[in-house]
Amino acid sequence: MSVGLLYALAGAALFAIGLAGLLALPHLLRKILAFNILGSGAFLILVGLGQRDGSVDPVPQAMVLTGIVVAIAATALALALARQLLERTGRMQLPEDRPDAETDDA
Amino acid sequence: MSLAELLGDALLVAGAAFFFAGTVGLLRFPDVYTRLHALAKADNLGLGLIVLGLLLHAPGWATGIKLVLIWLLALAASATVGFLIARRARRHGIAPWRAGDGE
Amino acid sequence: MSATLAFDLLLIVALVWSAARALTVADLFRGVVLLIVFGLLMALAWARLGAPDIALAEAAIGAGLTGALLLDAVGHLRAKREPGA
Amino acid sequence: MTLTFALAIFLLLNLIVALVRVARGPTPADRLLAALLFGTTGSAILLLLAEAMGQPSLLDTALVFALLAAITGVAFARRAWREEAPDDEPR
Repeated sequence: MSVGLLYALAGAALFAIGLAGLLALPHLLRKILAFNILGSGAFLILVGLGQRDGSVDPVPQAMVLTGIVVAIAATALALALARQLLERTGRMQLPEDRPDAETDDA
Repeated sequence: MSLAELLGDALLVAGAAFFFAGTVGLLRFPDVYTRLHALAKADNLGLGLIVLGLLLHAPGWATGIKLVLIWLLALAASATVGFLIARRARRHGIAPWRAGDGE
Repeated sequence: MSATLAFDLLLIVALVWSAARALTVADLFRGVVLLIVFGLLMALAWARLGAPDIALAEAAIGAGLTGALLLDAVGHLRAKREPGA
Repeated sequence: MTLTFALAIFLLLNLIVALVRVARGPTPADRLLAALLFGTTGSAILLLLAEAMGQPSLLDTALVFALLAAITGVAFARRAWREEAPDDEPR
């Protein structure tokens, strides 16, 4: 088993963890953490599979470098939106994630 | 294998031993201040020994200067962060451990 | 070859552990600290994959900048909200 | 070559054990030690990897690690750890 394939498998595991967290956790900040982990898993798969016995493919590396910058831009935007939601509703949860969606008027 | 390389290897192993000492201190010491002490002193000495060992393997002057620069930066960083953590812990009222406190 | 394999396996276990703990710990501050740790471990993984440029970007952006943003958000949340809510 | 790699594995093991200890630590100050840990042990691992893999550009990454340890540590201590009253040990 090559090094790249090993790290690609680890990336798949991280992607699964991030996806599960993104779907299952109600708190918005935790969703953002899960989104970051999911993205890192995807990057690891890209670079890991881009390594063919010794020689390194530079195209996935350039894509991942761009992707890291995009990921932090998305994180910053998500944090700003979450703060706005906190200002307006006083909660850090999406409306559809609340257990008492109808009766709650906070 | 030349004498310089042998000496470099010995220095690398000695550096790793200091890192091990730092980890043991982190695991065994009772409170934040003593753990800070273990981490800051032992690990920076270990890094210094490893830098020295790699200097003896280094191909040229440019690499050597960069290695020393890394060590100086790590020293400055750990001095700053260690001071900040200890001062803030003191302000927050985390009491230092005294002999006979148990644990 | 087996030495490199041991290094990779150790690093991967640490990566998965820190990712899982970052999402499951009760305290948000701890979660953010664990995400920063995760980012720094990712930088080590990039170094291992022979991509020092990505390692640089991940350490500076993925761990440093993201961590600072998230820590700021956690501090804001703490100041805003009464404990326990 | 093999010696540097073996030492890198040993340091990674050290880093992981210390990280588990630091993440479990009772006070926030213990968690701040993670920044210090990566500044020294992380850059030492990168230095050894640079030697073992024959990639001198990894030295720059180690430089960034050491620099980042200072910045994250200061950001931790000054910004995030201000309103942490209930988690602290009593005086």
